[in-house]
Amino acid sequence: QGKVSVAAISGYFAQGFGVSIVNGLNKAKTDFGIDLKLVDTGNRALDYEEQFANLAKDGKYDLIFVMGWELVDALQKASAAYPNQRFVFIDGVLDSDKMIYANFAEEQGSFIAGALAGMIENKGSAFDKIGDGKAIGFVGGRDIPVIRNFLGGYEQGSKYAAPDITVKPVFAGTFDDPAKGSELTQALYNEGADIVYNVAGPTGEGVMQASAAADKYSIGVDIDMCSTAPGNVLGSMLKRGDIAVYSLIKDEVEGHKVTPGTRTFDLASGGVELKVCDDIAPKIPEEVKAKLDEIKKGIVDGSIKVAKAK
Amino acid sequence: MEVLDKLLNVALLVATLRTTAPILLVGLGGSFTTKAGIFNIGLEGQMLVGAFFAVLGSIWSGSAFVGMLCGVAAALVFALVFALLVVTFRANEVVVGLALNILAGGMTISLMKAVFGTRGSIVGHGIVGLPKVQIPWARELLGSWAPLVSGYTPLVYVAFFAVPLLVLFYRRTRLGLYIRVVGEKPEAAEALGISIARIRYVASLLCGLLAGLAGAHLSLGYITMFTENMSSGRGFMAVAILIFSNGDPLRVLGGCLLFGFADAFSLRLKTFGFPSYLILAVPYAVALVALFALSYRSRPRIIRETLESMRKLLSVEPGRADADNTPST
Amino acid sequence: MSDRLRAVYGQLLAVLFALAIGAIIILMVDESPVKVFMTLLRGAFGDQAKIAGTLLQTTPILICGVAACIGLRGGMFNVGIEGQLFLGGFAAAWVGFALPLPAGIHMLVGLAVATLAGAAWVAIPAFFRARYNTNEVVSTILSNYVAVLLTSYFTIFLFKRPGGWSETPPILPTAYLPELFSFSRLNWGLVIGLVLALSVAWFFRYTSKGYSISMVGSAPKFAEYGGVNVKRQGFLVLLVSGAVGGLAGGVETLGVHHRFMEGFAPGFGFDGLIAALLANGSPIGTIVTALFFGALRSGSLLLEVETTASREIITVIQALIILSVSAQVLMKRRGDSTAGERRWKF
Amino acid sequence: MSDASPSPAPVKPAAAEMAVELIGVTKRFGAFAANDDVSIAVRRGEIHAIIGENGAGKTTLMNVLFGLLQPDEGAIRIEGKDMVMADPAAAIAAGLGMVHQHFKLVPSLSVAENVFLGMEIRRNGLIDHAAQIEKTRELSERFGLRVEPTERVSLLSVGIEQRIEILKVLARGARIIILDEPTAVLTPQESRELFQTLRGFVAGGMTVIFISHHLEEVMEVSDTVTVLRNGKHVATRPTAELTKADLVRMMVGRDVSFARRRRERTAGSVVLEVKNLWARDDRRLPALRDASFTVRAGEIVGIAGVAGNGQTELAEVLTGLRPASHGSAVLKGRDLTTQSPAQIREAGLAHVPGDRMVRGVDGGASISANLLMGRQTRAPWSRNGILDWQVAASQASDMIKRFDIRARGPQDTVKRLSGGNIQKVVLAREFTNDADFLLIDQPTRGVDIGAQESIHDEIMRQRAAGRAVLVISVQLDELLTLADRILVMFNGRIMGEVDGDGADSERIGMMMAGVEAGAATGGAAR
Ligand SMILES: Nc1ncnc2c1ncn2[C@@H]1O[C@H](COP(=O)(O)OP(=O)(O)OP(=O)(O)O)[C@@H](O)[C@H]1O
Ligand SMILES: Nc1ncnc2c1ncn2[C@@H]1O[C@H](COP(=O)(O)OP(=O)(O)OP(=O)(O)O)[C@@H](O)[C@H]1O
Ligand SMILES: [Mg+2]
Ligand SMILES: [Mg+2]
Repeated sequence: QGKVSVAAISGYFAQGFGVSIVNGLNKAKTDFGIDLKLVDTGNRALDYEEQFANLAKDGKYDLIFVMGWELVDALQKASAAYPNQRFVFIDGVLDSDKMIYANFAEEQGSFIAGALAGMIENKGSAFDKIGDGKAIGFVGGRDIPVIRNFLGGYEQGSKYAAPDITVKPVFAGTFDDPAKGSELTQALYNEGADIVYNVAGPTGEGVMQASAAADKYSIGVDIDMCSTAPGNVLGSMLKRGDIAVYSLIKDEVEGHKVTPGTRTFDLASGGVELKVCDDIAPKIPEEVKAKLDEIKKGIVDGSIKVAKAK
Repeated sequence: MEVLDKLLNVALLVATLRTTAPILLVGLGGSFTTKAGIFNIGLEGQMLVGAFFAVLGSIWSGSAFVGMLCGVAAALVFALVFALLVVTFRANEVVVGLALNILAGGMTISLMKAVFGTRGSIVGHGIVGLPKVQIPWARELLGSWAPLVSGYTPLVYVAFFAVPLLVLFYRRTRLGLYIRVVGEKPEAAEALGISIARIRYVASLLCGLLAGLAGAHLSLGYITMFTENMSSGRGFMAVAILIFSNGDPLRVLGGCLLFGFADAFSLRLKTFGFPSYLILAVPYAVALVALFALSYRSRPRIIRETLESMRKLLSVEPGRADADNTPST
Repeated sequence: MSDRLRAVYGQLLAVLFALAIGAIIILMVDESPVKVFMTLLRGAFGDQAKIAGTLLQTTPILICGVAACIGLRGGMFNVGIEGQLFLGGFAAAWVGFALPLPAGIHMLVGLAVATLAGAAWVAIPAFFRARYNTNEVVSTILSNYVAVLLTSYFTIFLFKRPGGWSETPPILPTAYLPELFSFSRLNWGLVIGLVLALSVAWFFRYTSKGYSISMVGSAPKFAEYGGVNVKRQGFLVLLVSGAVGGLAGGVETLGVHHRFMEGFAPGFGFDGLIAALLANGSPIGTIVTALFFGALRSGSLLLEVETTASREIITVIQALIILSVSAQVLMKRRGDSTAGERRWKF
Repeated sequence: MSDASPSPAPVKPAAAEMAVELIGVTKRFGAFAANDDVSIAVRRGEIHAIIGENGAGKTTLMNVLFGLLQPDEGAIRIEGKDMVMADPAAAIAAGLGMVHQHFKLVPSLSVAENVFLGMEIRRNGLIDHAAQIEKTRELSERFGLRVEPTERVSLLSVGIEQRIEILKVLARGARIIILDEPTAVLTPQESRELFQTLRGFVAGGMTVIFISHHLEEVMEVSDTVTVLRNGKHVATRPTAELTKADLVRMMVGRDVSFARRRRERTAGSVVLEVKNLWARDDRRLPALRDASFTVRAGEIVGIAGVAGNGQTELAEVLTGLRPASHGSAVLKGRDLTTQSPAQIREAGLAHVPGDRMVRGVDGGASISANLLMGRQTRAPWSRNGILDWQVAASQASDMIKRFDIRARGPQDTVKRLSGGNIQKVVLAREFTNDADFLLIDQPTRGVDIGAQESIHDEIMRQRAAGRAVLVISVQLDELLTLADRILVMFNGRIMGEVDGDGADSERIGMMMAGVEAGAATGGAAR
């Protein structure tokens, strides 16, 4: 049994979720000594097919991880052209039954984030840095389905735990303009939303920094962002790309060839979770914590249904 | 009414000043080249390398100030290359400017990959941002209006104070005068032994200085991080302003405030649920409309011409009329 | 003629100079320049499929370059090709999925509508340039941003494929631009580009209208004096340039992607403009420079897979080439060029 | 003393007598020597004229003297001391001042700012505007050059601009003043005023060198004349020893006749009728005011006037390049003010523009491409919109022969030709258009005497062929030579009309200066 060889291709390795995937790949590399090739694609749709061909044509890689919806079209063609090549599509499920899918339930994690934010906002001035705006905010990057998924979960969660809190969502329209993220967040704070959920990639860095500047709250996404604005980050909705890729590679290395099909990474499997920041956790009232645990159980056992955005 | 209250308040004005500052800095930088008769479309790139090297310097030295200097130095190098090609080699300004913009984009990403192993953005890594300036008396004097003058990062103040300084610079200093002369009538400068090339170099470097500061402000003041292409069109916006302000500092300020306001205001509209992509286009659209509106027979000029016309008629014409009426000699 | 040879020779030297600096930069990011350049070559011309890939990359640059040439020859700097390309691309997609038509006709209508979209988008800047002398460089640059955001808006809010990523529904196969070979996506777009380049070159050299327009470009006051309606020609030049920019988008949509994707082709407009500038506004020369850029782009794809150097190194090298050639063009042929003259005064 | 001026002489006895000595100056542009071993000595306190044909190298020589160009060989001595004129600053320091042919004033600055540009008076590092204004006023009073120091230059007349240029030179303490064609843009009266001033200067011990094409002027004003031909020094003589004919012979190398052309009155029907025409200039100020006149077939009507008095605007309105604000100009029944340039050309107008490099040619294009302009849509040059370059080239060859254009061939780039030859390209194109009406703006501007003659002959031929010709010129001599009738323009108005035969240049000069001639013959100001 030869050395396992893995490639990963995406345009987003530098952004939250991509970072966690790279972390997982690197961990697998150190732990199992696999060959690893990371390919950062640009944003030109014209390039993708050639890039896939370059990766797949020698059959050099056992697994090729693919992340990013703009690659889907080229991926499907490559998968048809190189039927023996196994592709892992991260963060979604496509029509083809020849691929491996690592699917995340970001709406579930966002549901809990929404519930937490709603309940804290509900405390009003009883909670440090909270005003009486009765609103929580959301800053999305581009207005696209995945981000809508986050928003949907967030809204459902807040409605579930604190029905009289309104959610104010905004979309920056770009993932690359932190200054815009900061301005938007400050505008939300001005309108009485004291907690803002950041689902905006690099734009979202502006959200975190704005929360520190305005001394209000933010919720991070994808990776642990507690350190970006200590004291101002309530928690982070982790989307554990690292766990997903690591476990797949582990299976492969251990000789269980990964076969086509969908793997779901949700609250139950630990693929998504809400991590409350350590510096905030002590301040959170017990009943809120209890409620969060209850919700989590409910989602895991299916008694609480979280809908994906259509 | 309530909606208006929510839209128009101190916070909006503060946001306007915040969004204005980076464009203003780079716009004032461009004022030097514009006045010196150089069309500098490379502002965008100078700003971008300024932002990148400011972050790099800040990480390396642990000091925001040193970071700022690094940003300025990088922008100055770009400005020098620009001047070298445009002034010495007489290459086309638009070509060189666009190429430098492309270079800035590619270079920052390559370096980011070489230094940090990733692309996209640099956050954390011990970047030290510029501190906020709290003006002690602001609270007492202005009450709830205090945020209007207090609590910005230093380069915001620099941007706004640079405006009167530049006015003075052009009116009362020799260098300022020479820059204007070189732009308006190079032959005059040449005949008097003023080196056109040297003045253009100086103007270009001064431009690089302010563009570098604008970049440093973007990555250390406005926000504390670097992302790919984080100047996102601000340099181009500044060029548009420069065209219809002709580089006059006060008019540059006016133009920048207009866009700062459009930007800040449109962001607030977003919270009302307007489609983000259309809102995002607002500042560019405002810039375009302003460009078109002002070039529609360039209004200030027509007023000036009419005044001149009237002055001529009043002061000189009567004498001529006399000459017309007295058939003598 | 020997002047021209000397100019070409000089440009080659300039390119070599830029490559040398590029090599130094590659060394600085810890890669072997030889390996990088060899990989580039192999990635661009390594085999049949790679060559086709290079030509595929060349196509949009070429068409955008021709669009830029038209502008440059008529004295107009159309920096808005990018935006025209996006709108053209969207318009073609819309025709492709929303207007069922017989095969062939469908494709032609798609290209025609793309062309119209490009022209329509540049019409306002063109009008203000012609009528009030509004600097078209700035107005077209700014309109790029608006165009790209507008197509994003159309795509995501109005015409999104249900369940899809930020893209429109796929176009009907009746609207496809036929492919040239079985082993590549290379399609008739390349032929369109080449024919366009040749006919534009012919137009400027051998027609009365072309003569008038190039006079408007090189000596506007002289043309005006000679009875050419400078404002109208200027307007038309920008309009046609924009139309060709739109056509480039249509070709990409109907030939390659078969749908419109948000942000699908960033930078082709700028690449085209620069290819045209390096060719000094000559459509024939643009064929060469576009091919050069296409090869760089396509070679960089293999570079990414086989070395640790990033694609951006290529962007850097490209920028260096433009810079050294831009200085060079004017050293040798100062004043002979339509594009190279410094006409940007306030 | 002049021709004897030796090559680098070891000792020059009366060295201090000499303000400027140029010794063996050679300046080459590529292989071409614009100045070839030129040696001239200018005595202190004299007015020294330099004359020569176009391209003789006058301006080049002065540019070398003033440090704007570096000589390839030769030396410069100022007041007996050897100097290297590395740049204009060195020349200024040596006591030289130069008033250029084209003024170098900054329009948006005030008179005082212009005067002190490059040597600003500063207090605490800032420019002291008040002091500059004060000093300018002082200077202008001391030298009798009236100007208002606070006025913006863009609002002033050329005459005043020249005063400012001279003030600039004086403010820098110049003792030796160089003027390159100072009178080209002045009225005769203004010229006389200028020479008055210059005489004042030399009386005060200063030295004046001036370049001119106006031989009368040279005869009248200068003490010494230097003649250049083809870059070589021909002679330097006291003016008193010479006649005008001598000067011409030395300049051209042969005799040239300046006699008025003999002519018969052949005027036929009215071709062009201009009525109450008004127009604005680029600044949108009224520049052409209520002009009315006619031009008939077979006659030449001249328009005299100092540059900038509305002649350009008149020409532009007639050719459709500028809208008229009021009035009409009817050419063979068509009102030109409502037509486009193309339509006007079709109606039968040919136009030789005043500014040939901007309007007249595309410098970067070939001679055949330039000759094609205006006929690119007509047979045989073009059929069905396709150009026939062969026809264009063969016709270009014909014209090169007929108009004696000195070029290598029809493919030669126009910008490589000398000024006179470029003008001939323009004339060739316009004179072969078979137009009934010729509008010729500055037919011989910048063209040397030899070429002038042939251009004038060609214009007379057009007249003889029954064309209506309108000639605009700032050179009164030229109009006196050519025109059947002369209209004088001042400040946008037609001040009066003078019959070409027996015209009195003094009276025309008065009108050019804005004084209405009492006995002006009615016709024009109707
Ligand atoms: N920078 C230059 N490069 C090449 N040739 C030049 C340059 N300057 C002048 N010449 C040439 O040198 C010759 C002398 O020019 P110069 O301007 O001295 O003539 P001039 O006697 O002043 O003529 P004019 O009476 O027309 O003013 C001309 O043939 C001109 O074409
Ligand atoms: N700044 C000034 N200093 C001294 N005298 C002046 C000044 N401005 C004008 N004058 C006098 O007034 C007269 C008229 O000047 P003005 O420039 O208005 O006329 P102009 O140049 O003939 O007009 P135009 O340029 O419209 O034909 C001049 O001849 C001059 O004597
Ligand atoms: Mg001269
Ligand atoms: Mg005047």
